[in-house]
Amino acid sequence: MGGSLNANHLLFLGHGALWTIGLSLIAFAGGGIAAFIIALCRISPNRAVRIVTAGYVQLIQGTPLLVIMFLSYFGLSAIGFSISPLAAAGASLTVYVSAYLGEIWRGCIQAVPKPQWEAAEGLALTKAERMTKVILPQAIRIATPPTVGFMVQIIKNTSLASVVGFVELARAGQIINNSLFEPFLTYSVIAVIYFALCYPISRLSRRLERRSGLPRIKPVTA
Amino acid sequence: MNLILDFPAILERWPLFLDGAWLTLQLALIATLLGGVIGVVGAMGRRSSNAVLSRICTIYVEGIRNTPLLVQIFLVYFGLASLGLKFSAFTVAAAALTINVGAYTTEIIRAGFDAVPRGQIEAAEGLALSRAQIYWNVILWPGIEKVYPALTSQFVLLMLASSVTSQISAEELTAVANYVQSDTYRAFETYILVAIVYVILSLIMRAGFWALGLVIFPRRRRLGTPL
Amino acid sequence: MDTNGAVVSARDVHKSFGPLKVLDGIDFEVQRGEVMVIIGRSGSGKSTALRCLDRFETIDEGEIIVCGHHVSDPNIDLRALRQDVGIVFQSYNLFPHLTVEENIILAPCSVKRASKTAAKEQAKRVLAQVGLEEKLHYYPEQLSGGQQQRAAIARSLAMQPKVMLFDEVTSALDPELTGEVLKVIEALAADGMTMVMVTHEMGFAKGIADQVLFMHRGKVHESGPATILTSPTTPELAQFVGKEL
Amino acid sequence: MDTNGAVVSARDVHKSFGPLKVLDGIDFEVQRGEVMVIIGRSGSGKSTALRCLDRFETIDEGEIIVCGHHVSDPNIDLRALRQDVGIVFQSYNLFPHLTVEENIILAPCSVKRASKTAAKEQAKRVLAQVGLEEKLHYYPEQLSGGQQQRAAIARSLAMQPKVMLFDEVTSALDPELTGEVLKVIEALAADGMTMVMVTHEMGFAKGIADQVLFMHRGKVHESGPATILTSPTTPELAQFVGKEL
Amino acid sequence: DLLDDIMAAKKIRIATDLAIPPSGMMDGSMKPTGSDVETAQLLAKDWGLELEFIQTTGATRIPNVQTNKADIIISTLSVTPERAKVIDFSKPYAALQSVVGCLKAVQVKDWPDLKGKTIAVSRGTTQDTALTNMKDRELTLARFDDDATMVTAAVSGQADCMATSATIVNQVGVKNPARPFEPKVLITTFDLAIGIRKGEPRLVEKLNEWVSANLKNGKLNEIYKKFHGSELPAAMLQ
Ligand SMILES: Nc1ncnc2c1ncn2[C@@H]1O[C@H](COP(=O)(O)OP(=O)(O)OP(=O)(O)O)[C@@H](O)[C@H]1O
Ligand SMILES: Nc1ncnc2c1ncn2[C@@H]1O[C@H](COP(=O)(O)OP(=O)(O)OP(=O)(O)O)[C@@H](O)[C@H]1O
Ligand SMILES: [Mg+2]
Ligand SMILES: [Mg+2]
Repeated sequence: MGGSLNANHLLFLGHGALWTIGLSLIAFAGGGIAAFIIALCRISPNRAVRIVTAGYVQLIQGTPLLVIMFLSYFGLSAIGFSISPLAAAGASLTVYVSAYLGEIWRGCIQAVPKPQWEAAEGLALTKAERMTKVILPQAIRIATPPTVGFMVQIIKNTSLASVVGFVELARAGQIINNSLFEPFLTYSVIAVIYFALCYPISRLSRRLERRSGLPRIKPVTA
Repeated sequence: MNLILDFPAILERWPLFLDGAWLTLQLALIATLLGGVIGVVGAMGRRSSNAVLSRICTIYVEGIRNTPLLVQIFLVYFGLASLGLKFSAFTVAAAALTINVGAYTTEIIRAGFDAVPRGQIEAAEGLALSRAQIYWNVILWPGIEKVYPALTSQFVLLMLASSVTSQISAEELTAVANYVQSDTYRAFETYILVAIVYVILSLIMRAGFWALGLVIFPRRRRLGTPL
Repeated sequence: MDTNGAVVSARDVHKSFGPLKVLDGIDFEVQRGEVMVIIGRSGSGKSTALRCLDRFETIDEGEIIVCGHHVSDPNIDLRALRQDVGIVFQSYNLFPHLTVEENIILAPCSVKRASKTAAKEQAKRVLAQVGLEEKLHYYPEQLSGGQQQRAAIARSLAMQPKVMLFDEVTSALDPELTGEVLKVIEALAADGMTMVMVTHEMGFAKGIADQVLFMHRGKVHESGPATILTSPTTPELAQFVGKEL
Repeated sequence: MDTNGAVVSARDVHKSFGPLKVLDGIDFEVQRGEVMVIIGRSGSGKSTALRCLDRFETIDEGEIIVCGHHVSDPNIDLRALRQDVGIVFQSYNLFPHLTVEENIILAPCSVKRASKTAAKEQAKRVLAQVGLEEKLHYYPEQLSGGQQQRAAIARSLAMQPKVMLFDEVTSALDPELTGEVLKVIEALAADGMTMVMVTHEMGFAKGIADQVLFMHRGKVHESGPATILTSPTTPELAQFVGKEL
Repeated sequence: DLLDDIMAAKKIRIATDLAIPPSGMMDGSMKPTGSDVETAQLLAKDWGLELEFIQTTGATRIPNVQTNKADIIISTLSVTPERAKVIDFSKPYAALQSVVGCLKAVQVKDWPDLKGKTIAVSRGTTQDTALTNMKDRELTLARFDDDATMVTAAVSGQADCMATSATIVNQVGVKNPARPFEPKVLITTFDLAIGIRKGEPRLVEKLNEWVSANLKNGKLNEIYKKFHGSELPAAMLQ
């Protein structure tokens, strides 16, 4: 205990920040794919599929990410599936992102005006063609700003991966703080690093929002 | 497998969990109420033609949204202490959550205000309503109505996020869970139970918001449009 | 400026949006009880001219006086002006979260500080005027387009304006609903309301207008009594009315 | 069902939305090269009747045959039907993320597997047909309403449909732009295209219709050649056309 | 069984929380250090095994061994009957003196003096449980998630006292000359032991032997003294 913040500490924090970025990327890749499937299921013509996915979304959105992490890492092991910390964190973040992003994207797909769907149908396009050539290109435009905005939340939420043993930015900060007993200094440094990671993305999302000229509602987490 | 789940050992501490859940709900309610007020004022500030005012609101929103809630809580808690001000953990937790959710609410409500069509405002101007009357009658309620689902989600997220106030000694649900699990070392049972309680709390909040929506948006009640 | 007793008078009004000159020296006068109809192709500046009268746009040059208010004066008391002027737009703009009655009593109660009972009495009266008595407690989305537009007119009437401005109030409606709304406007004209309206309904214009203003490229290209619609003197107006099928 | 060589035939078509009976036994036939105009007041079921022809709505009872496709058959090959039928709506519905050319070649390339070069050739041809050759590489938002509507017609034409359906294609347009679009439709009629259209333009209907269908409360209330518009036999139609100012 | 597995793998995985000084922490060059860390290193060396630290947080120490993600825990586990239902403990390898520490200047001699004062404590620790159970003493507790926050709360004045190990109280006194803290009231002395998942008697047996041997030869005492500044209770060293 004791000492003061030195270059080694900063290096340690930098290493943690890399994990934060890495986990965020995994969350986005995995979560993005799963969210796309969730979004399609939420607008499926099949009622049962819609209800089941709506239940899934409600359940995940009502459960703290920390608990999802804990149960997927230790819970799966306990029932016999041994799973690496990376896989557990990846899976949890994927599940978590899919529920939130899936809802955002569903909204964006449904925001493409109904006449556009009908016009595509009237031109004898198949279901797949309708989606890929008419609806999705328009939905992507609507979806880009809120999706980018959501990335900020993901970056902040990867901190919960510490529960499965990752020393990412927040945990690195905690370890340093608990050696130095300098919470102000340490947490200010962490805040600055998070801000540096998040602010450019917030700005980008805002720019996109302004350019697309669409009034929209940001998805948000604390 | 050498793990045997023993829920009774955890469930016998139900009064603790109940207290924790109640505190979580109280924190969520206070922050929702005050955060909602901040959101309305902040949204008006961001839309204001006064550059300084709108700048201040923007800095507030960006500063809060791009840093973790935990850091904000520490800053409020220890910051107040270093100024020689001592408040209960509950007060500080509620204040920090309010400041946090206020920033998100500001953004959401601003989007709602911006979504009120220009023509509506012109129509009100044409009827000789004053600026304040226009805000109250034509922008505020329809604007909030437009973003009500997003607001609901935001406040539910706030309730889930309130768990970090356990760090500054607020005895809410997660704090209780941490206490019980380090006292008994039954982490699985505790976390599963806590997850269930959180899901229930979030359903309660959603139901509450739905009911409130019926009261404050009479048109929804009459026409049955889903909120 | 001498208004010759006119309720509305515009003198040499100029207005640009950035580089785009939209009004390029407009003059007209409307006497008490007169109906003036503005026609012209899309983009000719009709809406802009009308909006300038109620100061939804500020003008660059010239002078506008409406009911004694100097609209072009930067220090004008806007709320006083708008108590004397009623304006109705193409897109109704009823407040969707209020019932028809609440829409109507909002301004009298807030602006004129009328009592709720008196305002409700009056709401019934103006709704009867537009033939919508029984829709008092409906929400706008429960009404047809024509009914919504009539409710919007009633809302304006409740402020007892001295002048009414209408901007293409029927162009979102089908012929039958258009008929409903035009009937209400005809009745207002018969009651002696001073009105300025932009419309594409040539037949209606012929029947109701005391004065027709044909706008073309930001100027009053031709104006006069309704007969100019049947015997235009400029080729542009001839082409414009000839297009009407 | 025997279609008497008709391209479009509807027999005793019934259709409800929940408790609301919208089509209450509709019968009509359209021969090759004929133009049928559907008129009627708002809510009388015109759009619904038209949409049933291209199976945007399923019917509850009755039979519809279009170009030999049994539209009322639940197992119909929808894409085959829609290759033979072109439909154009009031709100254009061009795809905003594609240029006019891309809008036009999308369906021929995807559905008919036409080569890109061939499809582009054809895009030029159909755009010339609607007088928009030079707008090939514009995005929809860069066009005026009338131009967008003509581009939408061109997009339908590129699929070389045997029947064209139009639903109030001019009601979002001002009189001048309306003229542009109607001219295109007239030219199509002159070329012998079979068409069914819902319109409020009575003058136009008189000029172009081989057959007029007046719908009232979900029924064909009066029908016949265009002359019924000038000498209606039912009071409802008389009232409807009389309303036209 | 687990002992054979460890020996066969030539590697032992030890769960340690590196954010609870002075037992587990990082030194200035960000290498693990602390009394638990050195204890673990000594064990691995004695048994001729490679050592892998499994980084845990307070909440995940136990699940890590329960689900076989770590072999044993050396992370300031104090022994209580409640906990012994869930995992097995070795013989105690160290002990912690739990105290309530207050500002030097404050007049506190015994429990009654603590009435009306806010006592900061780390949530779920044995100090927490002990004080919580002293219902009739009317203590005001403020629970924090970890020692660092707890200490900061006391130092910054959000709390008047802290209930923790005597070691920490003394170090806070050294680090903050402006607000020096010192131990005032002894709560009790807790045994610290190695945690092993249930059903591994041979491993427990072997650990007990190792603990006894190293208490006798003074190595564990040396480690303890290095980080905690005081000797282990004499009774333990027999
Ligand atoms: N707020 C504005 N900013 C920039 N240009 C504008 C604005 N409002 C109108 N304009 C432009 O001014 C011109 C005149 O518009 P105006 O709305 O007065 O025409 P209009 O005669 O009413 O046409 P329409 O029959 O289509 O309603 C148009 O070219 C329009 O694009
Ligand atoms: N999808 C639907 N669900 C429920 N009701 C519908 C639906 N589509 C149309 N209707 C109702 O069916 C009736 C007929 O509608 P339709 O659109 O066919 O009328 P229309 O003659 O085309 O009227 P307009 O001239 O206004 O376009 C209306 O009362 C309408 O509200
Ligand atoms: Mg206009
Ligand atoms: Mg229709």
